[in-house]
Amino acid sequence: MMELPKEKLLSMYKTMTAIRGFEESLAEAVTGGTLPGFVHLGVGQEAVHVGVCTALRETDWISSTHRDHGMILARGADIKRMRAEIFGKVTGYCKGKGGSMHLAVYDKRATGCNGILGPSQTINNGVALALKREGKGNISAVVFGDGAAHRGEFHEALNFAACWKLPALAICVNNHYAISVCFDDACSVEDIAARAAGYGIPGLVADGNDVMAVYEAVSQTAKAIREGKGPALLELKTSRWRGHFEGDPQPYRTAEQLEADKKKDPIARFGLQLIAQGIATEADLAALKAQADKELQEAIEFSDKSDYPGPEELFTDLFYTERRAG
Amino acid sequence: MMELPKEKLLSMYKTMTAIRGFEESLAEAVTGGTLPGFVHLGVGQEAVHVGVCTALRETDWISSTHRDHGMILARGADIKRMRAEIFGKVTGYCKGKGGSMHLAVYDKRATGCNGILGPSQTINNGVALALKREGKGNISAVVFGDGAAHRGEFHEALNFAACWKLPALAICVNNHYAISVCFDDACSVEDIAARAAGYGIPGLVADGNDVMAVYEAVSQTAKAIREGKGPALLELKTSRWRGHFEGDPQPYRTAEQLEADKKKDPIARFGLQLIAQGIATEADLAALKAQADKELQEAIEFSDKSDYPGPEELFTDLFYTERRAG
Amino acid sequence: MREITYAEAIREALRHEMKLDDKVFIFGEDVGAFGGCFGVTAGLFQEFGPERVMDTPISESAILGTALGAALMGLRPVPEIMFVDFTTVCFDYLTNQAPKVRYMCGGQVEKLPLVVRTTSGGWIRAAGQHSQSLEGWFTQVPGLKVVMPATPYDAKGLLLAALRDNNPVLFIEEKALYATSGPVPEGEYLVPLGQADVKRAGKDITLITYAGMLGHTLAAAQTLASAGIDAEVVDLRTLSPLDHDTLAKSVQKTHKAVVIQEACEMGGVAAQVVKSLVDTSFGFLDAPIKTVAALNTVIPFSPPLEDITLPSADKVVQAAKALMS
Amino acid sequence: MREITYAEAIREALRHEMKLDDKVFIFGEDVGAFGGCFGVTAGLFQEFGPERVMDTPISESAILGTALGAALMGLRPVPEIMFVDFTTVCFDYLTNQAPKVRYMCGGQVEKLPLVVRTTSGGWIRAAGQHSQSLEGWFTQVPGLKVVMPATPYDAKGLLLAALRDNNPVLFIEEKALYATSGPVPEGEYLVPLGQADVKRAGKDITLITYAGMLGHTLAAAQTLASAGIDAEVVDLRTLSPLDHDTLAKSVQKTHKAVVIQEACEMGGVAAQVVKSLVDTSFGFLDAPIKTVAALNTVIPFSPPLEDITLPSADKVVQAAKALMS
Ligand SMILES: Cc1ncc(C[n+]2csc(CCOP(=O)(O)OP(=O)(O)O)c2C)c(N)n1
Ligand SMILES: Cc1ncc(C[n+]2csc(CCOP(=O)(O)OP(=O)(O)O)c2C)c(N)n1
Ligand SMILES: [Mg+2]
Ligand SMILES: [Mg+2]
Repeated sequence: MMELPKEKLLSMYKTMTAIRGFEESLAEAVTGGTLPGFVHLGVGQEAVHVGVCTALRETDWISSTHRDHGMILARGADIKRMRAEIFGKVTGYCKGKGGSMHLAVYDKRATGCNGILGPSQTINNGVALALKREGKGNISAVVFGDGAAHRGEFHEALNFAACWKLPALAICVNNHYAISVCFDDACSVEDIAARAAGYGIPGLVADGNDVMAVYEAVSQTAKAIREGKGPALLELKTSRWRGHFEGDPQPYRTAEQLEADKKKDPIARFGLQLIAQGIATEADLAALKAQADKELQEAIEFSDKSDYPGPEELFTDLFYTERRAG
Repeated sequence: MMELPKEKLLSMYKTMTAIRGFEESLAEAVTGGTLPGFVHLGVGQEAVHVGVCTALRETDWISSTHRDHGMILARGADIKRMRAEIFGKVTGYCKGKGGSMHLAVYDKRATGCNGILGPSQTINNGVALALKREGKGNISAVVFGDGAAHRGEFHEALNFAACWKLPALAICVNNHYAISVCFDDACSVEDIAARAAGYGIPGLVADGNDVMAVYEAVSQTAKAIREGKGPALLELKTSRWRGHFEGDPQPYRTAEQLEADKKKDPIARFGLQLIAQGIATEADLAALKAQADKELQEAIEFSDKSDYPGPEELFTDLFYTERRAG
Repeated sequence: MREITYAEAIREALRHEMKLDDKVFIFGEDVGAFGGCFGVTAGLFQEFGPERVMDTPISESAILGTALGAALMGLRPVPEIMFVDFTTVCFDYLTNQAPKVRYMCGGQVEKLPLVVRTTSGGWIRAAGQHSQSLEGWFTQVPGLKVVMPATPYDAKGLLLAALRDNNPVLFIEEKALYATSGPVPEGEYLVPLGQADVKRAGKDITLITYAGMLGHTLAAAQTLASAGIDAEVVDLRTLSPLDHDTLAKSVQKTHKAVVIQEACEMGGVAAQVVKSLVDTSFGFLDAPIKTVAALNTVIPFSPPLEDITLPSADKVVQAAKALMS
Repeated sequence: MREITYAEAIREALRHEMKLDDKVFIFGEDVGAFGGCFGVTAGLFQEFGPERVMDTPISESAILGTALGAALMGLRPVPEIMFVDFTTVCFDYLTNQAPKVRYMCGGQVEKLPLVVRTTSGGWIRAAGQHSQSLEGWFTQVPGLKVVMPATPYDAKGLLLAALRDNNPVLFIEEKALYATSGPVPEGEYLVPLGQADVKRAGKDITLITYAGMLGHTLAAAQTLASAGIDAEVVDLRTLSPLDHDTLAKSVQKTHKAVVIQEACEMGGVAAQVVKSLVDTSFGFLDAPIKTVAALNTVIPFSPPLEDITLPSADKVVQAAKALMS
């Protein structure tokens, strides 16, 4: 842990609490009936978001999933415009046209979520190919769930990336469920990472509830990829605390299972580590959380006050149009 | 080898020569301009066809590839109706509507080739599922090439079959080329069989030029599958002697490579084994070949004399219609 | 007659057939104990057990491939693809495989009893990849039947007919209709595939529609009635094969037609309906056939934008009035 | 002007653009040293090397996914899918991905320069899964342009325009045309996307067609001329967006139209063309618009059956004469 400066560690902690606050505020909005559509919350998976993004360079690229508002926030996106997008406002990153399921923040090199499971894994190869040609040692990471690891794209993408030795990092976030289907019922091996053997690439497993373990696993894997050694597959084991989507009654798992999962709270765990190592006091951590809460409140206000896109937006962005200078 | 009765071994040899003769006669027809469309010949792969079909039970099912007229012949199909189908005649197995690329012989439980690479691998699971429900220990085998092993279906099918413990056998015939693309350039591991590790199923490699090795590998793998142990992946290494399709000038491989491949002639090799073990004399083998040649001539005549389907066939078989009794 | 929802009607058809014929079985993502993403298969796992109602990995190609293989062997699989938007990742099975296998083998396979269930449509704020109406792709495929029921009654009767059909059928359910109710007989009845249904008789203009737009169209007809326009509403029910006769009969009576679909203007089946009517009834037409459809754009997430993108009863009224004037 | 083949014209456009812009690169199955299954990319690997012309594994989804990712990063990929029949295994990229990504991100991605080349059509005795004309699926997709050239001249000019377009374009080449020759300028010229072309002026009837059927249609026009019928032949060239204006202009002059396509009657773009004309030109029509198309069946292998299944110049002549009488 010493490897990272204190400010960095504190900022990681703050981002983890910010992500949780963001997600919980969305859950409230669903309960309150103010949030249109459906959202998939990443509560419990903050160590993945912050660990991955801390390990990547700003000049790397990343795509993530329907459960990864947190990933985009951890990439440094503006929480105001994130919130606005999820509420369909024109001030959102996608002018309200994408919503939660298509949130993308290109200026942070975060291409966000794909509504179709699978394609992001092959698209990642194209981004990686461009980075390889650029030759600056940047990599492209794709994050997908344990469920999405069973789509044909997983296979095509990894073989392709391995053949072309692309700087591509495949990160499988195994939270043990795909909607209601338990990982053990949908997969015949214990670790998705075991599939790396079929492509002759490294396959690693790390504890996805431990932000520092995630950080280290991604850093090391990324290092080899930057050196031109070709793609790798990294599996992060974690769990989701809420339903697949907000409103999911979760008949497929018991309250005890869920409680056991919650005991592995990545934020509490990281907080204890920081305190134990003398990097922060409880008060410091509380102050970070308070700061995050304040920013969230501002974001909520910003989003609430923002307008919906008008009909003039119906056809813009469908096809390329020359932009005017200035 | 002693495991099989003498007549069986001789009939295997005869079938191998029959397949080669069948394929070579098609090559002649292409040269002569009498064969419509394009054909993919399996010359050099006869040990695969005969080894696989000898090991399977009549009550098992099998699907194969565009290069597998031989597989269907080895399954016991009528060479006359095979030839007629490839020439588009109404006496063909598919009434001339399928041709070489869609040859199927359901009464031999050979569902034949699929023009799209990949789907046969998932369809095999459905056949296997039905066999599992039937509960008689029958299995379903799908044969596909090294090229087709890179389609997403390979992955989806094996994971699915492993999860459901289906009696499904996946046989990858690795002839080192997918049209012009060399296996080494399209695959990042040496053996397709290595991918079995990703599904927790057995992955085996056998010499696809040795009919007895194929027979034994399939027999053993099939035995475990029949016992309910779930699917397996078997890779057979062989080579194709002719172009991908007839007319392919093969700029992608040298004459020397090809000559080296031909030295591994599975028919000559099996013949020598039979003679060495005192199972047949050279004259016996020549007589078997002569018999096969005669049957081929009859098939050619049958096909030549057959009619093309008439316009009344244009819409039949598109939708189900009640068949009249009697 | 008792009233049940569209979702219940579908479940009832499934249960009915599963009880009658143990070759019928269901599988797909979350269809088991969870009861399906929209609750349609709720209770069936509990009733029929894990051999008849099976959850699958997220592998749509394997789902449909397994279904096709099972159908070839005489089983009667009813796989589910969660959203019609996801048919894009298993499209080959619905186009090159199931619809062609019997023809290409010259009829060696006799029956191919395969009903693929999926869901369609917008209004749930699910944005560009979970809100589409994509039936227009499938009505271009010889060998495939395409069904889209608009009422609980038709949903049950058409699904039972599909399950007995011995051909590959794509059965598209409308998400927005699941919770709507209507009268449905308890017992068995079949609504034959390939027959459109006049849902409201009228003499002045024919409104041709299907699935989720039927309700909007009937509402429009109501509005038109109060403006003195007596609209006939034809519900296609089966999109492939199209019921050319019923369409022709209606338009040859009213001499005017509007086609209403939730799919975008360049998609759906509107163009095929227009082509059919031009073919059968050109001389009877008093005015061009108009279409009310979604805009030719990606369905946006933002609710106010989605609402303008999709068609509405209002637009049907306007289109009909424009033709009448 | 010198004459070159349709295949050479396409290759010339590719080479031209690859020389001009090193962001342009080609990849697909067997496009490298082998020169492509139909020889279209012959020599390009030798000229531009393995970084610009790359063979891939048989992984169509990975091909198009890689292309899309590269396009997002500002490269200008030109992936090849060997047969349009195989788009079914990578359909998501051509429908849910490339056409939607810019819209759904609210234009954060500005340019999406992605030209997917593929081949279409029958007459090579390749049976049900290698002979289809499937363009009608893609013309239903907002955000995707679809081009199908009929002549070497248009092939080069349209491909150059597609390569400069900054939008996803599906460029469908007709297998049966590869060996046909025609005049093609040496240098650079663009045939703008979205513009149909009157390939033969006439006053009595409009024959609307594209790609492989243009030759058959021109032959039919010739036959009709000797029977005193002066047909105008419109070549759509770009199928999406459709050039409604050129169609309307021609039909408002001739008052009659036949649409000719190689796709089956229930597929292709015939229905969309009919719908467009009903919309723009209903009052000008003297007779129903007729279609000449392939039969609504799977394309059979047997040569005599394939020949009856696909449309022909004869059928065009018959349809036109029937309308004129
Ligand atoms: C191709 C495809 N199939 C199905 C879905 C519906 N779907 C969305 S999320 C999801 C579960 C994904 O599970 P996993 O990949 O483990 O991610 P998690 O939700 O656990 O984060 C499913 C089935 C989809 N979007 N795309
Ligand atoms: C999905 C799909 N992609 C591409 C093709 C075209 N194609 C037919 S055979 C072939 C090569 C297959 O190679 P392999 O699987 O190794 O079999 P082999 O020809 O060597 O027997 C290709 C690319 C196809 N039929 N389907
Ligand atoms: Mg999961
Ligand atoms: Mg091969």
